[in-house]
This record gives sequence, structure tokens and C-alpha cells, in this order.
Amino acid sequence: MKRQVPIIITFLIGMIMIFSFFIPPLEGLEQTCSLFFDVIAVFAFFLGGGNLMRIHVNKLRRRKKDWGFSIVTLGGFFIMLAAGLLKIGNPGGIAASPTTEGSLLQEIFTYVFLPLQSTMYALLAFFVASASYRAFRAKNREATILLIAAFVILLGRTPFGMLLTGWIPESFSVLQVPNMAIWIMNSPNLAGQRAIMIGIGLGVISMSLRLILGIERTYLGDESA
Amino acid sequence: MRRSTIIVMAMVFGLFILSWIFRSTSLASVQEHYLIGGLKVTFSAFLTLAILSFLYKDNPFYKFAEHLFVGISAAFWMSMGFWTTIVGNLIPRLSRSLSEFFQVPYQPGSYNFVYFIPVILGIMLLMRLSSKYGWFARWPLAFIVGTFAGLNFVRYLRSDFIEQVSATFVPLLVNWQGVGHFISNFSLSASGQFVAIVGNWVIFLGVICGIIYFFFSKEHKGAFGAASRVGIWILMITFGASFGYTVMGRISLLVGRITFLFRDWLNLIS
Amino acid sequence: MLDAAFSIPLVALSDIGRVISLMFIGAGLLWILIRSLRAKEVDRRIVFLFIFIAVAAPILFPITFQERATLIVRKVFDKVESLPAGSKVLLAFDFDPAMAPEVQPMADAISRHCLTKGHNVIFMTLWATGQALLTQSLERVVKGEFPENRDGVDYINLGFKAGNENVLNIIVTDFRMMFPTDVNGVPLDSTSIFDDVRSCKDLDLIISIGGGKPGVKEWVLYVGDRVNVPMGAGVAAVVAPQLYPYYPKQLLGLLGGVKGAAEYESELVRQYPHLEERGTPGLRMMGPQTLAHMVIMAFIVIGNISFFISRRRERKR
Amino acid sequence: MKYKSLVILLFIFCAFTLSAAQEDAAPVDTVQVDSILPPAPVSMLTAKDGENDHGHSITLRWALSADDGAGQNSVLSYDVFRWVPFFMDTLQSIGDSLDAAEGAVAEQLRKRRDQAVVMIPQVHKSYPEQGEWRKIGTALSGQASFNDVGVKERESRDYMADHTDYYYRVDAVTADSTVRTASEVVGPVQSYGQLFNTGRIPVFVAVIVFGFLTIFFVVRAKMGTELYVRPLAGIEAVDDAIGRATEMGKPILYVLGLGTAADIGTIASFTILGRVAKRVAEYQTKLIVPCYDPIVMTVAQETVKAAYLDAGRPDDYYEDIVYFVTQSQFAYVAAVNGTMLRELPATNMYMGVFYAESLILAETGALAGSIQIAGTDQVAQLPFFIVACDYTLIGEELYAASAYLGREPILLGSLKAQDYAKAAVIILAALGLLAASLNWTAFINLFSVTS
Repeated sequence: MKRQVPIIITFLIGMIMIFSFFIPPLEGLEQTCSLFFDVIAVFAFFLGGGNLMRIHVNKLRRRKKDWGFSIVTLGGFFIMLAAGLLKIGNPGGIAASPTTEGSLLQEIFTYVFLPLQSTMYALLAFFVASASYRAFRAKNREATILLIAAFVILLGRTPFGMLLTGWIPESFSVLQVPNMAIWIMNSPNLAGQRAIMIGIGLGVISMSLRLILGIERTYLGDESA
Repeated sequence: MRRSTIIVMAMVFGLFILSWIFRSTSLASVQEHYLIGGLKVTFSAFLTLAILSFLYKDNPFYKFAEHLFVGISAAFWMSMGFWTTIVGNLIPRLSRSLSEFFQVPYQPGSYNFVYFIPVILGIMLLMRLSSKYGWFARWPLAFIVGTFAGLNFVRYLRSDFIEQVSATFVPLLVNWQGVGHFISNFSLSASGQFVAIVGNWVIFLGVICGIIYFFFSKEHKGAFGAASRVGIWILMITFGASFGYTVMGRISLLVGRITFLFRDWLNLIS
Repeated sequence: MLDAAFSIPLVALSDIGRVISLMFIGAGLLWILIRSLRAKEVDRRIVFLFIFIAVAAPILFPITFQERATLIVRKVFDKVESLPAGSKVLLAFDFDPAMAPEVQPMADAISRHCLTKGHNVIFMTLWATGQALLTQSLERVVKGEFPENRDGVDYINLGFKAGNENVLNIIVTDFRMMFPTDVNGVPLDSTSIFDDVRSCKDLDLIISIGGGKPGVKEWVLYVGDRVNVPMGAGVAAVVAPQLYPYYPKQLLGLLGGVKGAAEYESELVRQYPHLEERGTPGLRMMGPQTLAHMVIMAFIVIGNISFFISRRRERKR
Repeated sequence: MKYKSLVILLFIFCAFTLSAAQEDAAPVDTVQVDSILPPAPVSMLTAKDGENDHGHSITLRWALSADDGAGQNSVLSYDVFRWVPFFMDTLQSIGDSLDAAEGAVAEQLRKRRDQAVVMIPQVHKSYPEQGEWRKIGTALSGQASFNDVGVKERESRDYMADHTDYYYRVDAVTADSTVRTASEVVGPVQSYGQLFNTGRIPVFVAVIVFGFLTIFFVVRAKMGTELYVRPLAGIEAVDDAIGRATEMGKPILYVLGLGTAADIGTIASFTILGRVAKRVAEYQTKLIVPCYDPIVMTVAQETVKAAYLDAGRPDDYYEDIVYFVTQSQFAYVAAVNGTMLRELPATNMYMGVFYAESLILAETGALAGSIQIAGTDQVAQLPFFIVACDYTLIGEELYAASAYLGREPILLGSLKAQDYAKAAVIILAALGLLAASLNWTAFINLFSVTS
């Protein structure tokens, strides 16, 4: 019951998905499965919210380290949830899009969610800079190749590259740095990416097959629970 | 330590209020609710700076911002999922009266009862929250895994395998017009044969050597080893190029934030 | 030589600002170089500060450059340009605020281009956060700049649906099964834009703008390869290199990062000069980009110089 | 009765006014007709059942009108017409009343509709009597095909019956929609479902071949055939790194990444974690495994527990080796960064699925002076790991590493099958190169997947 049923479900659904690719009459079944998936995906969002609540309520109750911040999390969670589920302040009422301009959800999104998330990613700019200072060293032949390729692209992607090598005549235009960058992207980069893509693709294919056939069961977790 | 914390807190709070007042007064001529408008902008600027402060070191302001983000994003996804998919796709297939309540067009159908299956599976997924009945969640998990495995199996085989192999079928000589023409033009445009042909060769040899590098069940010795070494060089060019390319993306994100600070908050630029 | 490239507006203040910030950055780099030569560690917070200044200075004192569209970008532009008015174009906004600064400019530029050409545009997103951004874009670009266009006739916003690849797997054969209504609850059957559109097969062009997962790769795997409809893409620079294997067979063109957006904008402005006043955020962003790139290249050079010197020192010992 | 006659009178009145109005408008029309000549009709119109589908669709193809893009260049669009029996209106009206009806009435109407739907093929036989041409869609100028796609659900308004005689016609339309030229009628044509999508045969062959290879090698490996896997630099380094950590008395940090338990990268990472945990238990070093996903955490706990048992040191295992942090990307990074800077681990291992946080982790780890070994199948993050870490498992190497370490016949067997597929790629690419150079299109077409 705990192990066999999931394996059977995986097998059945996997087979439907594969065969409907080749057998047109099964297409409807595949679509329905996809729609089921979409609905379950929403329950996964709910699970995410539930998990969050459980963890932070626990933290609060046991007065773990930094429990004060859990109040912030829970506060934000409930305010946003109320704003979203009840469509507070939505000028279009219940039928309108939840993100209508002027609704509380959209306001919180614009003035709280957006700055938070985009700033978090903006941190990466700083780390890229420090990595290029600290780690980008021509230690050996491979590292040197990597460095040169990166340098050409960096130069070629900015107007500065054209400034440096714009004098090279059109018939030798591949030697202009921006064109060199384009060539690297279109030829060696494409080749390397394709080799990786085929490799990973085969990995995905082979793992999918093992999952469907029930050979690979790691995702089910431990035997006893 | 305590005292310095209080001082910093008070300073940040004071600056916040100050910024609010300044921002509101500058908005007074354009907006009706200028006090709220000023508060909104000031608050987002405060959050932006709180996150940036992480660069110096982990601190309570960063923690506050981050915890707020965690709560809000979870609720945001929940609300969106509820309104778009549950109300948009599920309820119209399940109940006429609920459809009327949510003002969505009811979609009658003879086999609509099957749409209770994902609801049941979804509820089983939520049982993971209970430690006793958590194992029920394996059923929907198996459904998710099965869907992905089945979909990915054929689609990766097609798009990342067959299509990629056939895209590597490139001619050795592109529009050959003799040796003189070949070496006389190094431009990147269509007339530049040298570049086009060398490009094709690099793609062909690069893909093959790259794949040879990813051979695991054969020792990399002799000619095979040499090819694999060429393969790793190609991969290194690829990664170098990707790194160089990505720098631009990362900088853009920072440009976006700084533009916000300078334009929307400080009003330095238009 | 530099002066020729920078198109300097006649505002003395920003000239002074530019010069001062350039001097400051140059002096700072020199200082880091000297420190590195003496084999002293430079705290990474100083590196952070430099990159901040390198990005912030050109925002305050704008430096603009000319861009010329590369082939891979021009192909997308030409496709949009060559379709007859009234073509059905699907624009997928598959991104969240984290990537928005990078891909929003190209999303805006492509939307503008499509609407100027009179195409019928279908907007959708696979990201929950994308819908909120989509609302903002529609308010600003579509409703703000093309007020004569009617919802449901000239454009439609389908919004977000959960399920990632599975959403695509459904719309590839049936839009209405996944989207019974648009984002405002209007049934698709009652909109004229969907009169002749049943599935993705009936579209004339699909453009996915994204940068994560689900994104362009999923569009290629689940839709692009299955339907005989040309597909273009605009992506964040992080994922662009790994999409090159799909070009030109599976993707007709690709806009990578802000440079892709800037190239598209320059092409757009060249063709439709009146659109310039609507803003060219991508082109504007190239100023800070250039300075930041130069600083990063300088870091790489400095790092390597100090690396070689320290290695030589070790060998001498 | 009175009411009915009143309606009829009203109708006649309306008809008269309308025709009068049209007469008034007539002169204006003729002026326009003079300015635009009727375009040339489309030619070679063909109608065929939609290929490789489950039926309910017809594909129309035609040669463009001579005035589309050439000649007078007057064609703006093509209107596609289908001959529709009046009976279909009856069906529609049943559908309309069904939407409004409830209870027993609805049941009765449903029955009536079901009976009517069966009649569809029959009523189409009466062509050209008892029906009329109706516009079903538009194709823009320059387009030479149109798909008339219906729905297979009989309840739907867009239901399109299979095995029914359909007749089509395409009008070339100018800017003045009254100036148009109709094509010849094409028909009868029937739609029907196919049992197999022939456009996808190459994929089908690949599925069969690959499935066979995998099962073959897995079975062979299970029967005990030794399969060789080449050593990987990153994995060789793991043992050294654990030794170094033991000497220094510092812990080892193992990060499983942001993947879920169903991600391939994460599954591969579990195997590597098992091996690392076993070595760690043998050397009695400290192991730290912060987790992002609750399910991943439970699986990781089991893996580590089993490894300690395997190493003969079950007593050294304690629950907090593997712990849950948070399910938020940057909060997770901040927590792991904090751990790195506090504990100063001798070695950091990042194996699994990583996103934007890769560089932040690797940079902070380098700051802490740790040796770093990374492996991910997220191509976009590989450059950062390669630059910032000492060893990196590139894409597929991560999967291979788990086979190399785990030595499980299943993994080794499927790795072997993958290698065979790669060999096939190399051979096919070489043949394709020749084919493309010699214009040998038959070979290239073997690999084209349509639809």
C-alpha cells in the first residue's frame, strides 16, 4: 500500500504520457492528466504555505533562536494571504483578475515583494565581481582557455570592443572583438552546449525510464515511514 | 553591544521617517494620497537597502527583510494558484453553484466527476503536514513523478537528442567557389566563407569531442584521450563564454535596483 | 578616442560628474593593483564598493552608446516586421521581479513593435509573479501607449496558470481547456481574437521571454518543436548560452540579456523613429554595463598579474 | 395567433426597410467596385483529413491568388467557407436551451441532442440542398493553408463529426469585403482519426532502441558482468578531502542544493552523500548537511543513517547531522553562509541542483578557506562553480559519479546504455556530415520529426 501503489501510479501515468505521444486517440487522456497535474501543483503551493506556517509556529512556540523574525514571516504571510484570497481592494470585485492594478495584492507585490526579490538577485552582481577578481586565474591550460574566452566575450559584448578594433577592415571583420564574441557564441559555445545538452538529455531520458519502470525509488523516501 | 544596536536602530528609524516626510512633500503636488504614496516608496527603498546590507554582513535588517519575503511569497503563490487554477479550471468543472458564486462560466460535461481525482490527490499531498498520515503524500508524488518522467522521456529524446543530432548535420564546405575566394574574405557576413566553413568544422568536431569527454565506460587513452582533451577545451570555452555573457545579466539586476533608488526614491534622475 | 564614443549632452554638471567618477574608479583600481602587487589581500567589500560605484555613476550621469543589431536579434525583429497586420502573436512573460530589470526592456520593446505593426497579441505567463508584472506592463505599454487597442480584439491577457510544462502541454492542442476565460473572467469564445485560434498551431508567431525554469527551453520542448509555428525568444543572459544549440532550427532568433534588448530597441527606433520618446531602457542600461564590464575586466587583469607575480616569487624561493 | 401574425408583419416591414436601405447604399458600392477589380481566385484548392491526429480536423491547402503579393496585390485575406446543413442550427438551438435548462428538462434535451448528433453525417449527404455556405475562418494574405479543427467532445458547440462529407470553398477578399472571388468547391472530404502518429517515427524508434539498451545492460550488470567506469577527478578528490578534514579536525559541509527529491541531480547526489557519509563515519569526522526541501531532508537522513551503519559506527550517528533550514532560496543561502563562516569546514561539497545561489555559496566558501568540490546538472551555474571551486563535476559527470561510487548494477547498466547512445550520436553525426556535404537528403530526412 505504501510502496506498491505509488510505483504503480508512476508506471501507469508515465506510460500514458509516453504512448499518447505516438497514439493520437490517447491525446485526450494525456491532456486530462496534465490538467490534473496543474491542479495538484496548486495543492503543492498550499503545502508550501502549510509547511512554512508549521515551521514558524514551532519556532515561536519553542522560542528558538531568532523566533522574533518568525512573527514577521507569519505576519507577512497572513496579510498577503488575506489580500489575495479575499481580493481586498480589488476594483473589479470577485470576477476580476487578482492582480488588478489598485488591489492590495498588487500593491504589496509592487512595493514589498518586487524590491525584496529583485534586490536579492542584484546581490549576485557583487559576487560576480569578487569572483572575477579572486578566482579567475590562469592556473593551468584549461583555466587559461576559460579566461580568454570570458575576456573576449566581456569585451565583445560592450561598445568598448568595437572602439578598440573597429579599424579592422570589413573583409577581416571576424577579427573585430564583437564579431569574435559572436563567432565564439555561435560555434565553440554552441558545440560545447550541445555536447552537454545531449549528455544531460540522455541522463534525463535514462532516469525517466528507470522511474517509470520502478527501478529507481529514491524519491519515495525511506521504507518504514 | 546593546546600546550600539539601539543607536543604529534609532538612526535607521529616524532616517526612515525623514525620508517619508521628504518623499511625501515632493509627491504632494502630484498625488492625492501623498502620505501613503511616500510611505510605500520609502518602505520599498528601506527593504532594498536592508537586503543590500547583507554585503557588509548578516544583520537584523537583512533578516527582517528576508523573513518578510519568505512569508509574502508563499502567500502570493497560494493566492495566485487558488484564483487562476482552482477557481479558473477546477470549479467550473465541478459545481454550478460555486461557479456562479465565483462568477466563472460553468462547463458542464458528462465525465466531469473525474476532476475529483486531482482534488483527492491534492488533499493527500497536504497530509504530508501530518506526521502520522504523511505517507499518503506519496501517491500524488508518484503522480507528479510519473507525469514528469513520461513527458520528459519523449520530449528530451526528441528535442535534446534527435533534433540536436540532426542539427549537427552540417556541410563541410559551404558554397565552395575555389581556394582563392575561400581565403580572401574573413568577414562574418554570408560572403565570408572561411568563417562559415571553419564554424561548421568547429561545431562538428566540438560536439564529437565534447561527447567523447562524456564517455564514462571507456578509458581515455590514445586518440580517444586526445579527443577527450579537445572536448574539455571546447567545454572550457563554453563555460568562459557563458561566464562572460552572464556578467551582463547580473549587472542589469543591480542597474535595476540602483535606478529605483535614484529615481523613485531619491528623485535624482528622471 | 573615448570622447568620440560618448555622446555627451551639453550639461556641464554631468560632464564633471562623469569625469570625477571615472577618475575615482581609475584611482581605486590603481590602488587595488598596487595592493595586489604587494601580495596584500583586498577585502571583498572594497570590491563590492567598486562595482557599486561603477554601476551607479553612469546612472546618475548617463553615457549612451549606439548599438547595431546582430543577426540573431535581427531575425526576431524581421519576423515581427514581416508578418502582415492582424497576425496572431503569443507573448509569454515567463519571468519574475528577480529577472525583470534584464528582460522587461525586451518584453516592452517587442510588445510595442507587435502593437505598432497591428498584430493581435496574446499575453500569458507561467509564473505566478509574472502575472503581476504583466499587469504593470499592460497598464504602461498597451493601455498607456496604444489606448485605441481593444481588450479581446487587438490583444488579450490570459494571465497565469499553475503547472509549468503541463500548461504548455495542454495549450499546444487546446487553449480553451487550459484557459476557459481570460484573466478578467471573459470567456475566450466571446473574444474575437480567439475566433480562429484553437491551439498553438493556429498562431503565427510565438515569443517567449524568460530566464528561468519554466522558460524558453520548456517552450521549445513542449510547444515549439511540436507545432509548425516560428518561435523566437528573449532571455536573461544567464540562460542564453545554453539555448544556442536550438538556434536556428528550433528557435528563429534569440535576444540575450540587456544587450539583446538594446539591439532590438535600436532596430525598432531606426524603423519607427517616433517610438524613441517612449523610452529605450535597454540602450540606457548599456552605459552602466560598459563601465561595470571594464571594471570587471580590470579585476581579472589585476588578479592575474598578482597571481603570476606571487607564483614567480614562490619559484624564486 | 394574433401575436404570431404581428411578428410576421413586423418581420416583413423590417425586410422591406432593409432592402430599401440597401438600395440607397448601392451607388456607393458600385463606385468602390470600380476602383478595385475582383481578384484572381485561389487555385489548386485541396482538402485533406488532418494528418496524425485523433480526427475532427480538415486541412485545406491552396495556391495563392495571382493578386496576392503580385499582380494587383489587392488580396487582403482569404475567407474559408464550409457548407453547413440547416440541421446544424437545430442542434445549436438544442444546445442553447440545454444551457439554460435544469433537471428533467435538461435530461430530455440531452437525449435529443445525442440523437441529433448521430444524424450529422447523414444530413451532410444532402449537399447542396438544405444548407448554405458559412464562413468558418480567415487566413491572412500570404498564407496558403487553413486548419479547420473541431472538438471531439459531442457536448461541445465546436464538435466536428468524423466520417462526414464536408465541402469547402475559399474566397480571395480585397480591402472592400464585397469585392471577392470564390474558388471552386472542394469536397466531399472526411475527417478520421489515425491510430499512430507517423510523423514521430524517429522518436518512436529512439524510444525502443534506448529502452532496449537500458534494460539489456541493467540485466547484464545484475547478472554480474563487470562494467568499467572511468575515474573522475572530482570524486578522486573526495577521499583526500575527507582525510584532510580529519587531520585538521574540521567538519565537512555537504549541500544538496535546491532540488526536490524527484530531480535527477538530487537523486544522484543522494548516492554521493551515502559514500561521503560512510567515509566520514570511518574517519570519525564531523558532517553537516543543511537541507532546503523537507522531503529531501528525510531521504538524506535515511541515506546518512544507512551509511553510518554500513561503516560499523551506528552509534556515531545523530539526527542533527542532516537538518532542515528553510524553503526559501536566499534565506537558505544566508543560513549556509553563516554555517560556513562559523564552522570553517575543511571541505564544502555542492552536489545537486543549484540556481543563482551557486556563486554566493562558492564565493563564501572560498572566503572561509575550504576546499570546494561541486557538481550540478544546471548548465547555467556550471561556469560559476568551475571558476570558484577546486573541482567540478560537469553535468552528466554528476550522474556518472553516483554510478561510479554506488556501484549499483542499475546505475552502471544505464550508464553503459547512455554511452552506447553517445556512440550512436558520433557515428550518426559523421554520416550526417557526409550526407549534408553530398546533398544526400534521404538520410537527413530520416531524422526529421514532423508534427
